[in-house]
Amino acid sequence: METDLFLAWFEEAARLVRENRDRLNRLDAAIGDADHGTNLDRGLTEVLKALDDSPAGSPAEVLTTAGTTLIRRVGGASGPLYGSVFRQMGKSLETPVTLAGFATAFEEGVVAVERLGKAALGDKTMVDALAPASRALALAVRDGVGVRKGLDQAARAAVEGAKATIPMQARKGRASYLGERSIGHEDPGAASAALFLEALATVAA
Amino acid sequence: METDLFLAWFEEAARLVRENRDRLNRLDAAIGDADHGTNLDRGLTEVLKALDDSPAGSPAEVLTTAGTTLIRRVGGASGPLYGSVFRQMGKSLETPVTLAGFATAFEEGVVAVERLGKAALGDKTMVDALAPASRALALAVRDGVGVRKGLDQAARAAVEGAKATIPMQARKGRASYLGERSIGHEDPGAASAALFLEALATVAA
Amino acid sequence: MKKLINTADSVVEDALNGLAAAHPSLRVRDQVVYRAEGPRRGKVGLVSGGGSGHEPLHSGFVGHGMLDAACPGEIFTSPVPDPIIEATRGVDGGAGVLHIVKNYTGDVLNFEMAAELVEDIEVATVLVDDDVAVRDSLYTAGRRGTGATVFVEKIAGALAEEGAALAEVAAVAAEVDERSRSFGIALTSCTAPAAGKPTFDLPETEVELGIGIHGEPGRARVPLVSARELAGVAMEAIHGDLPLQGDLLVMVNGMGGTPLIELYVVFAEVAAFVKGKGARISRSLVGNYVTSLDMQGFSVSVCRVDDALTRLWDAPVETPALRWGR
Amino acid sequence: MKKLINTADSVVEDALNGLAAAHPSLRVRDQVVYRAEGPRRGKVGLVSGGGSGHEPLHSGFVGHGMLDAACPGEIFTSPVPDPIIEATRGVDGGAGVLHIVKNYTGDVLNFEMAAELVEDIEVATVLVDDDVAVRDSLYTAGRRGTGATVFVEKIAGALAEEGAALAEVAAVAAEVDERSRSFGIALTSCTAPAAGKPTFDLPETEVELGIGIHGEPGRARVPLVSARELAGVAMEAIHGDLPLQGDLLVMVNGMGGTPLIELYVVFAEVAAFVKGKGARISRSLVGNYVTSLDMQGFSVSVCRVDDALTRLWDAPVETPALRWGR
Ligand SMILES: Nc1ncnc2c1ncn2[C@@H]1O[C@H](COP(=O)(O)OP(=O)(O)O)[C@@H](O)[C@H]1O
Ligand SMILES: Nc1ncnc2c1ncn2[C@@H]1O[C@H](COP(=O)(O)OP(=O)(O)O)[C@@H](O)[C@H]1O
Ligand SMILES: [Mg+2]
Ligand SMILES: [Mg+2]
Ligand SMILES: [Mg+2]
Ligand SMILES: [Mg+2]
Repeated sequence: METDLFLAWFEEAARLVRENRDRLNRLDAAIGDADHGTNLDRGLTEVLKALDDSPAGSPAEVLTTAGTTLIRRVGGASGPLYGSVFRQMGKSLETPVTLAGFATAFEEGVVAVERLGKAALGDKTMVDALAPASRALALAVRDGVGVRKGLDQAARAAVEGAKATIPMQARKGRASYLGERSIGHEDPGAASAALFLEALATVAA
Repeated sequence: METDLFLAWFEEAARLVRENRDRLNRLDAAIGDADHGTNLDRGLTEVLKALDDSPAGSPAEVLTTAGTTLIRRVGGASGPLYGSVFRQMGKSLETPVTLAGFATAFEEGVVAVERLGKAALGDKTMVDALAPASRALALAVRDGVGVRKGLDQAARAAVEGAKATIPMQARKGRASYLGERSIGHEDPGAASAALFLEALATVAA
Repeated sequence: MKKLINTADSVVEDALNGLAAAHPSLRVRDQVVYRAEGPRRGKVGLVSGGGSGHEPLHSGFVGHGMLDAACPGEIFTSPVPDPIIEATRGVDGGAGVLHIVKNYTGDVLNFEMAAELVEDIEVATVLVDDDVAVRDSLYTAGRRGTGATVFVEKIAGALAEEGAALAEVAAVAAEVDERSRSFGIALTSCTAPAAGKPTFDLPETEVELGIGIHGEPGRARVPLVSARELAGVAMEAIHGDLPLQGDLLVMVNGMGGTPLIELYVVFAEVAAFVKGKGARISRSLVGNYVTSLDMQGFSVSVCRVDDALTRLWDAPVETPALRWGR
Repeated sequence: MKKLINTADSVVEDALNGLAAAHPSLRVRDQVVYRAEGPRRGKVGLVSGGGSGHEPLHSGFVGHGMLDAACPGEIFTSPVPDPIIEATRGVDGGAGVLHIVKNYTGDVLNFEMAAELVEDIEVATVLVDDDVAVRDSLYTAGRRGTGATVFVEKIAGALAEEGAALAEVAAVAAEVDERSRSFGIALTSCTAPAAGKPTFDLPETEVELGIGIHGEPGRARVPLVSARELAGVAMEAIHGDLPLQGDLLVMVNGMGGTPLIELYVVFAEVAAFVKGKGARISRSLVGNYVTSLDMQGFSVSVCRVDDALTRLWDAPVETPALRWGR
């Protein structure tokens, strides 16, 4: 997995988020404050700018720049959270990037979010999409399937994970304020996490 | 014209105003502040109370009590204006009350409003209903028609006078703030003045 | 209609109970709001009043350095003479009483009648008529009193506090009115509790220019444009009537339903406009001061102040809605 | 959507320009609002912040006796670490800096990150979490910070002004939070400029109970009843969590679109409720202090104060939104 793939990843993610901006805002309106799409859209636009201004020399650099930019430009809960995913991945990732190396770095990114957000599987957050994706990657590595197939399985797992948040009662973030009323809605952060993984699968396909 | 007739007049006027309260508010909403019906309704309810509490011994007393109560309870522009009409009438009226005597007192009441409000015919105010009614009464007296017919002609003149305010541009009161936009609406005060005269014609019939 | 009220008829009374409970510095009796400490011997008393629904005007301006009493009428309906008479007697410290009256037929007539009926107290009256949206001519009731009322009550109140005579206090009040102009714009109508529905319907894409403070429609209806353009309309109307020059006291006033963040957006545009005319904003207010129930919109009021008026504006004031210097 | 703005994206920036133009006592740089005079040697610096749309919170509370700096984020979105870091450095007088943070995941995370990144300055943090509408348990992000933020900023600010050490200022801030509870009710949703339409739809006849200040839906939806009953719901929720007794500092806060006259109607009911419980309102605020854009509704905040806290509440304060004693 080359630097260009990671650059393409964020371009595609930015495009997908822009396309789903209103949907993410609507999901956030139902159980939050209606700005998740706006926040991520703003953040990823800045990420592309940053990657333009200081061309990254390695996949790790791409991830670090992306993570730092999200932290510095998004605000809200998702900014620091997504920011630390990518920053942690950037720290852990070694070049050349194999699927195994990527899977390990991704897992460490997920752990970073869980730590920062004190969130666990089932709390109805982005973790519910990220963790299943991480497990899917691990299995793909174990089964020795190729990069394309592995990322594809990760994307599916993330989408399923996001859908699985619908019946959950939120225990973290704004949605938790609604108590039982948070049940029956997909978590916007889980939905956007799925978009990130779909974006990666697309550019790797 | 006996004391009971004047008492009946205000009872009927109160009923009519209550019935037309929303219409008067709507007329006032179009060119004013939507409270003329509420104001008069409140005022006439108080007038009936006052006439109950201290039974009037003469037509003049009925009018004075009514005028004073309107001034003391209505507020806004119409309170003092209607109040002075009736207070002035009370001052001028002599018992026994003939149509001629009533016509003279009524004219003096109208003059009192014109003075207090500095309003003239054509300014799109209650004067545009009151003044024609006064003239109708004077003619009725000259032609020697009876009380019933005289009051009936006065009521008609008042209604026509009120309708005639529709094409006028207001020169007094809130409606004048609207400039040309005041054209095309009936003046609420003229409309309520017509109700007063209709009430009198009804109880005299 | 969605309102935090008990009944439409009891709004004014209930709110006055809340006012009394919230402000130990005030005393409310028979629909009149007084300073708790009562009149000061030898000080000119200031009484204002008018329909309710414009809060904090007038009751929120009762206190040291401003009004001695306020007479709130029913919603959008001027008070009757009796409470005005009560208030005038209640605040008299032997130096006479100034009636500050917004120029509306109802307010003028009721204050006039009250003034006539208190022969034993010297009463002077100042009419506030600052709204440039109304053409002042033989063909109108004259200009409405709106935002400048705050300037008049504050500055006249400061001079009265210093012990000036009734004639002087009345004179400075009239001077402030002459030096002041206002213009208002509504994004939405207001809903009077008794009416239960908006006074006028305003489409999603239009605004009313030159509105008053009683939910009356304005002089014209135009498309909703940017804050910059709307502020420009208001400022041009004011500037066209009283050229902006020298030091200005400027108030960007919310109509009651407009959030503060939007008022600051407007103030930025007003400040830019003033700068463009070579004048200077020396003092300012941004917030809800002369409202029209839940109406969304704003008004701008400008007073061309000199050093004397600025000194009186800066003088200590301690009221629920305006407070500094103590 | 009808708003007094230029563009949805520039609202915060435009409003900050207006704020700077209106208040010479403030300095705005890089989306941070400072006291114009800068930090005072040896004084603990107070920094707060959060999403915009709650004006006058927080920038309206910057000034003598209260905050040293405010960091407004985008509308309803907590600020990013950079301006918080800037503000922390900008207000440091050598005695350390207190971060006053409303308990929302976004605010907590961004302030945390900022605090970690200024190793050279001692930073303490107090989380405000007063909203009893949220069950405080393992199953929520904990209670939201709402109205009590005003109490915390005022009282901690007063102690800092007296030269107290960071630990003491942080301690009193935490104490005020512990002694405070709030509950909010919405009559209408608010409309965020970026969204362009109401966050939630509320029928003409219903209200949302237990709302936050970001247009989030509340915990339940019930029919619109009288001000007395709604005030009762809010007060019962507070009293059930922190029994009302002794001296109380009470704020009846408007959500942005509710006229003052209605807030006074509510305050009258709140005062009656408190009296019924045998407690006493010793200090109070009625008005728009912690708003949610143009939302119609109110929140009640109560703090059980003792003499020490009351003295700090009464201490001089000079900010755009809260001013007395100077
Ligand atoms: N403690 C947490 N741990 C993990 N994810 C969280 C946490 N709190 C919130 N989130 C995620 O953040 C998303 C909301 O992001 P966003 O709307 O941009 O921020 P905000 O809630 O500040 O408006 C939620 O949908 C959820 O997935
Ligand atoms: N100067 C005036 N002279 C005569 N009548 C007037 C004058 N000003 C107002 N009116 C009458 O008063 C009516 C309005 O009364 P009302 O709505 O009760 O008072 P307000 O205008 O104070 O709300 C107008 O329709 C008009 O007929
Ligand atoms: Mg959100
Ligand atoms: Mg009217
Ligand atoms: Mg009226
Ligand atoms: Mg947010």
